[in-house]
Amino acid sequence: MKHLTEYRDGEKSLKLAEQISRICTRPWSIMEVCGGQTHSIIRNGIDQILPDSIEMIHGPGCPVCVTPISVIDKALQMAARPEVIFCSFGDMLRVPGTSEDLFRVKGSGGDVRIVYSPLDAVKLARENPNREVVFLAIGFETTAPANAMAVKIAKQQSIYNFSVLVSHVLVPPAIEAIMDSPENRVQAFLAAGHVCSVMGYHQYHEIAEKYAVPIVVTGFEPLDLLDGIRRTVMQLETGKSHVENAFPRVVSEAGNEAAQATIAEVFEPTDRDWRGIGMIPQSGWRLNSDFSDFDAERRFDVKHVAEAASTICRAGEVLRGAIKPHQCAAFGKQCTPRNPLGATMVSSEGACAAYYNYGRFLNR
Amino acid sequence: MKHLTEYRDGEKSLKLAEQISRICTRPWSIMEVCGGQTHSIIRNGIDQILPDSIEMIHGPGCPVCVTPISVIDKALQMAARPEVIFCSFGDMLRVPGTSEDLFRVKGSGGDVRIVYSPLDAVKLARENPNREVVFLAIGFETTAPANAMAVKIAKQQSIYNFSVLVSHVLVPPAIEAIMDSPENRVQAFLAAGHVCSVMGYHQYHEIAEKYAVPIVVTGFEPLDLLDGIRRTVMQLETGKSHVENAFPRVVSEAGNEAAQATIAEVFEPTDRDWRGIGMIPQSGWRLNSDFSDFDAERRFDVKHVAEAASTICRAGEVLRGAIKPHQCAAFGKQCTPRNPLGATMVSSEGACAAYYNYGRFLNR
Amino acid sequence: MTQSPQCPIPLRDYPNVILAHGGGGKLSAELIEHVFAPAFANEHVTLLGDSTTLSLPGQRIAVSTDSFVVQPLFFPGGSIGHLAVNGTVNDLAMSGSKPLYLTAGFIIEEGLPVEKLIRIANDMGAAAKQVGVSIIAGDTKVVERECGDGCYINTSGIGVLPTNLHIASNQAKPGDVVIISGTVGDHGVAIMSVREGLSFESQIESDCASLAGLVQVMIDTSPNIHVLRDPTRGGVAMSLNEIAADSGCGIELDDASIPIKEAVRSACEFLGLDPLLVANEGKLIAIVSAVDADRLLETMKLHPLGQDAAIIGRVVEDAHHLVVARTAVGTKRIVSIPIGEQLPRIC
Amino acid sequence: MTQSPQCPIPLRDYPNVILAHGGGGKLSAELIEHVFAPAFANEHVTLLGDSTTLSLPGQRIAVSTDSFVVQPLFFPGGSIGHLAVNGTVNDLAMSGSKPLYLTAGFIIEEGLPVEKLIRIANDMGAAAKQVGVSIIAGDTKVVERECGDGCYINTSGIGVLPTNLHIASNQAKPGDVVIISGTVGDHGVAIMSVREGLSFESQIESDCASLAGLVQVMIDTSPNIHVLRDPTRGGVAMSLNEIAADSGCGIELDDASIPIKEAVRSACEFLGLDPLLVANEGKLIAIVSAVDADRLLETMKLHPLGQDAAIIGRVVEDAHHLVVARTAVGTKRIVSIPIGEQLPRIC
Amino acid sequence: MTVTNMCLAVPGQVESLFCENETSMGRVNFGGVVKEVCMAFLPEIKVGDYVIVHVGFAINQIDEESAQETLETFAELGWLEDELEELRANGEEANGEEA
Amino acid sequence: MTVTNMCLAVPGQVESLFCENETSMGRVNFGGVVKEVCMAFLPEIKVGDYVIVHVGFAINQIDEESAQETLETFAELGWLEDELEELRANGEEANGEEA
Ligand code: SF4
Ligand code: SF4
Ligand SMILES: [Mg+2]
Ligand SMILES: [Mg+2]
Ligand SMILES: [Mg+2]
Ligand SMILES: [Mg+2]
Ligand SMILES: [Mg+2]
Ligand SMILES: [Mg+2]
Ligand SMILES: [Mg+2]
Ligand SMILES: [Mg+2]
Ligand SMILES: [Mg+2]
Ligand SMILES: [Mg+2]
Repeated sequence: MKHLTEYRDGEKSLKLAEQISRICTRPWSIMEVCGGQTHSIIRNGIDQILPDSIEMIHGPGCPVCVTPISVIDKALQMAARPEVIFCSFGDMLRVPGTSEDLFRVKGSGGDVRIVYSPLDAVKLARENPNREVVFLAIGFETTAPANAMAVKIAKQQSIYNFSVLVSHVLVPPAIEAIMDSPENRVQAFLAAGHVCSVMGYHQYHEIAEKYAVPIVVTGFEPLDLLDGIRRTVMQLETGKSHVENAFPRVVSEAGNEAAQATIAEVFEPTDRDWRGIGMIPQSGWRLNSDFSDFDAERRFDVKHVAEAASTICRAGEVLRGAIKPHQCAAFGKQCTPRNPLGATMVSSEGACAAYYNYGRFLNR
Repeated sequence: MKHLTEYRDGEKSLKLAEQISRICTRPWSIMEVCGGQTHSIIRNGIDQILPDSIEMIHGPGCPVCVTPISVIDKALQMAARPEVIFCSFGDMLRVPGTSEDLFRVKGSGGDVRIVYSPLDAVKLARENPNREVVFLAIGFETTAPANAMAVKIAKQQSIYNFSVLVSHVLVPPAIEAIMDSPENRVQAFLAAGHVCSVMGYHQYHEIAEKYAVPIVVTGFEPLDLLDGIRRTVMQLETGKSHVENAFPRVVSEAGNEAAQATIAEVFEPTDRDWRGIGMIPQSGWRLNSDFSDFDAERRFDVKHVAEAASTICRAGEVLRGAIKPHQCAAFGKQCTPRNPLGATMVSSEGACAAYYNYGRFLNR
Repeated sequence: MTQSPQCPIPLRDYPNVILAHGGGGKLSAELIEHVFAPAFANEHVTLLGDSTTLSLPGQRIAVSTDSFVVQPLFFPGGSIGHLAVNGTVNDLAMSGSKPLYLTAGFIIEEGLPVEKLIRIANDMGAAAKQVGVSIIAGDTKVVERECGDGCYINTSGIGVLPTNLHIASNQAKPGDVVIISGTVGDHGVAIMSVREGLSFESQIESDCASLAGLVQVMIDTSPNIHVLRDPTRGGVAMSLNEIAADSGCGIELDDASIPIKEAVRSACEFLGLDPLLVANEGKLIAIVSAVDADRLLETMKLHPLGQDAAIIGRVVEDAHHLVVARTAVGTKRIVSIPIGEQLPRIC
Repeated sequence: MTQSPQCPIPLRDYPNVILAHGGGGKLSAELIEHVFAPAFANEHVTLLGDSTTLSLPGQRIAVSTDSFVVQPLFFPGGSIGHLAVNGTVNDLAMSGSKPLYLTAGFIIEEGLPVEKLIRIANDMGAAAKQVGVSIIAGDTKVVERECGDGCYINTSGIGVLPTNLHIASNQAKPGDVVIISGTVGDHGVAIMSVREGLSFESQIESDCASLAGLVQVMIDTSPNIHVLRDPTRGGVAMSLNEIAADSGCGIELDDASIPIKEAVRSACEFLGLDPLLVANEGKLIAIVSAVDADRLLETMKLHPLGQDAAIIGRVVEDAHHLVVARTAVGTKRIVSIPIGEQLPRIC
Repeated sequence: MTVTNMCLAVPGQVESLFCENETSMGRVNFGGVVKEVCMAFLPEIKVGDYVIVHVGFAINQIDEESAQETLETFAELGWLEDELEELRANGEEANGEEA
Repeated sequence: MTVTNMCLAVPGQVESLFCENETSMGRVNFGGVVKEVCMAFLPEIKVGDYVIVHVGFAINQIDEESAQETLETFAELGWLEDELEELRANGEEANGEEA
């Protein structure tokens, strides 16, 4: 595939890694924010070819992982209603809420459907006028335009049996929260290429400056990742801390303005709880008042269940980069993808699952 | 079973038949009106033990057989509608309409259900408030109180997604039509015990007198039937023609007045087409104006399809007693229960089916 | 499938079957490991691999397959699990073979309580053990809700045939005697009694049982058994009509001699059914030379499954291959085959 | 099933399957007579009777069962009919046995167009003929609408095993070579391309085929084949993990050597799938002594179903029984087994 | 195997009476098989009575006395010829209704 | 086998553009596999362009020139150390943004 396979060249990857080794004079801790990048790093063994002095810290950029239990519990209640067709991306189905997951609700009779696009959910609503179609609208900035557009289309076409349970989260406030944390070890960030492809990267200048932290917009293929790491290390080694774009074929400073406009039309900023991390001010989007008719939480009377804090799972620390998955005592023992204790073990983008699936017994 | 097995005694049956032989001096043609009696006569071989001089003619008393094609075609159209749950007694499902039957509509996706009581249909309507439940209300006077009660209950309980497609028929006008027919050969009638158990038999006096024809109210078990025939032959042999009750344990002169009252509350007399026979004035019941809200024909816009007259099937003649099933050229050849050309080959109470199932190759 | 006691997220295991249980992955393997393997435990069973290899004690074998789709899954006198084992065992036994091995294919509807699946598997294991057959291979598929009905089971079986036997449905000869091993119609009426929309109360239980043992004593008693048949769907009427057609003969029954339980007779009366058309799951029809009939009947009566055995008719010459019953009044009626059932899923 | 031309009531025959077709009566018999019997025609077939009797040319046999619930019933490159025959034939072939006999159990949803059923039966008959197996026993059940999904098929099979072969999933030994017979993932991707809600256009066809012929030439070539496996549900990853676990070893693959069609690779990319987890229906994995590997590979490449065969890895010692793949950058990743599929019903 | 041949009407014995959905119902025993049946048309019915049931409704009560009489006439099978003689003797004039 | 790892965003080439339900759509070819995708966020897109697709939406166009440049830098792998030297020489004063 053009624009994909070129960036997977093994030989060039090794050469890039080797060069990173050569320029690297001290240990550095770099966080890739995006779960897609975590997945790619582990699956392709990028971490294995990097010099030992570079530690990749896996960030909270898996939307499945950071969706709070309270949202999942609401989703479970809605999905169990007989009139509801509950639509979600497949990854969410196995994420544990307080006492169940969507798969179990489906097993007990809930009409839960996996969709591949929010438009599929709108289509279902159009085709099932006597049912209530609820779409679980989660994700980062990459997914927000699609979800916003689905709501906008539903309104334009008066599809009023469609609604969304929104739990959108934003990357820049999360980066700030990590940097503000007293336990922070992160010295540089790979910014998520797809997020920036929508939002641009202008908003990162202020952060790079405020925290004196290099931020490099990075893609997902081995060469893209290694190039992003190379540039990050270059900044670190030379004491720089600015924003750099290592993914220019997809990302521009301004981003996709049409997409941003749709987001602005439908959503508004809001405080958001992040699973394992806690509340981050203004770190999410919710429907604005023009679209509140499509808010599933208004339409269905769902209880807010108190969140049971896990006594074993250290997914919060994993998500903040404080520990690596295999440093959790439950990793690979009580906690496996078959039996995940935390969301980070569910999604293949979750750091725990990525470690388990691709590297649990490998020496690193 | 008490009140059942006593009336099946083989030895006594043979003795009764023998006595009938002894009193019988001439050939007589006796019609049993009711399909249930036809079924019992053929299944038990009553016709085989009667003297040759007695011919049992099988009447139009099978409700499945006489329901006109136009009603079935309406039923098929209703049953094909996606919102409809179409309920019928099982016998009706294989009766051919102009181009289909209910089984085929079911096979193509129609929601057709077999019920064992009209109350089951009311229950379905109660449990499926978003569906339209239509019940095919056919039958003679025996079934009318049940069907009327179902409509009455639906009204009382405001179950407005229930409706009935009514095609009720009455025995006395059919007897008169047979006697009025120029081809008539019937010299005496066994009146249907169950019909009389509801309606009483007072209305038959006038008919017996008008046509000088013996009418004996008769039950369904071998001894009951033979007793009815015996009494009929006695009248015939002695030149009598009055109404007699050979089924007094179930039938009274007045019938069940509570049942009659319910019928009168819900239904009103109407002209009715009989399949294979044609229109008989005032020979049926339809919903009266108090209950017209429950009339499926008003609720659903169904086309009246022109009735295609069969060029082979002689079911009309069979129903009028003009011929016996095996005198039809198609009997057992093009026409079998697997592949019925006429309704009389469908219902096990239909004369053609009864002959086919219990006696097709037996000498008679 | 035990829960780690400290597990902070309860109910990690699935109380109902989910699609992933049929995906061929970890959950499928767990279902096999925790549900089927313990229930079917035997030396041959390989429920995960491609196939099972076996050595047979003979080269003449009988093979049979049946799918079981009965509703409800549990009914008075048995379950789909009992049926699935006994049904195929009986079909094998009707050739005179000794049933040895069964395969089991499950098609499970998403949402089936795992607890029910365990009961079904245990019923199968118990039935197999009782008759001495091994369930040697299995398969599990899970289908979406509304694409199944709880659980369907296919069993296929292998039996080994003695070389001297030639029992088949085309072997009936005029003069042979028709024996039934017990009362007729129990299974079908038991199922109907719990059928939604039809339900009635009765003490009638399904006769579901393995006939292999009874067949063994029968073939030990008489070398002149010409036909064996278990009258399941379509009942005695269907089986006899098939035998008559296959053997090119007629069959004459005597209505009065056919054993029918009082309650079964009542239920049939009231449902408008001929008991001869109602399914059995633990009865056999034997057609045997007249010379051996009485001796065979006696042997059968000594077996727990043959206590109510009776001679019910005779094979006759008839160009029309009719099955005819003599009624109480001494007349004859044709015993026809059903067109198609309107009460499906009795097995 | 022909229509009498003078019949005044047209369409007497049923264009769609109705419940009565499964009732065991006249309509069931007609379905067998007009649909299955002609499609499966062979000397042994008795689709109506209780069982079929056979003589086997050997006493060591392989037995296998599988139910097929694929949606849609017809897909690019095949149908449920082809799958049902080839799937069980392949499972038998993976033991090195020669597949001889199949049984076929149908569970049909009321409303299935009879025309589709005929196509399915004909596909089965054609597939059976091609590989030289006989469908010897059958069963048909019809379930109500919303209690099935068009048609499910169980096939169970018997193959005869040469006494000298001991091919099994626990026979892999460190040093052995892992060969795949062709490109990976074709079937799964072909099914997904026609899956509602996911559909995409592609030229990818299912690889559905019988591997019995290929296996025959392989075992003729090398007596040192230790394991054969058809990587169906769960794909190559599942099969290799099972082999590693059963044999108590590890397996090391080389990502770059695994044959994958360009379009399959693209589809997987875009669906977020690992091609090693995607189902195949006409591929086998062979694990063979290193000494015979090249010769075996050459033989395979001469067979139409082995043209793209390739050595993809090696068996190694590993206490964890891991399957590991060497990535393009020379690092290793674990090839895990799937938890459970979220795209069910690919077979 | 068509269940409910729709004209069936079978005798059964009332086991108990109750009310459901504002409708008078009864449990009727048919030779060991018990079914719930609508009793709305037999307001006078008592437990122990026999009724004729059709499509879920009791449509009439069986009169035990008449049943007894009928069975007795079947038992004395000598009566018929005498009766016939008598009737023949009476000739055509008495062509009236039987009580 | 979780289909749609929800963060996936794959490049494909636009084969054709059309309108459906008042929404601008396109057929996008991903290495031989074609899928219909919403084009609402790329009003300027033309047939033949490459786009990045995520959950059924094209979210950006691939800039062929930048892609070419990136690939060229990967091809000349000698540049890195020189660059580093240069940067190190420039010292801390030049801590600005890259063009
Ligand atoms: S390994 Fe499991 S328990 Fe540990 S942090 Fe990850 S998800 Fe939580
Ligand atoms: S045998 Fe068939 S064609 Fe002839 S009259 Fe009867 S139903 Fe009609
Ligand atoms: Mg296999
Ligand atoms: Mg069988
Ligand atoms: Mg069977
Ligand atoms: Mg299998
Ligand atoms: Mg269901
Ligand atoms: Mg059988
Ligand atoms: Mg198998
Ligand atoms: Mg298989
Ligand atoms: Mg069968
Ligand atoms: Mg369906």
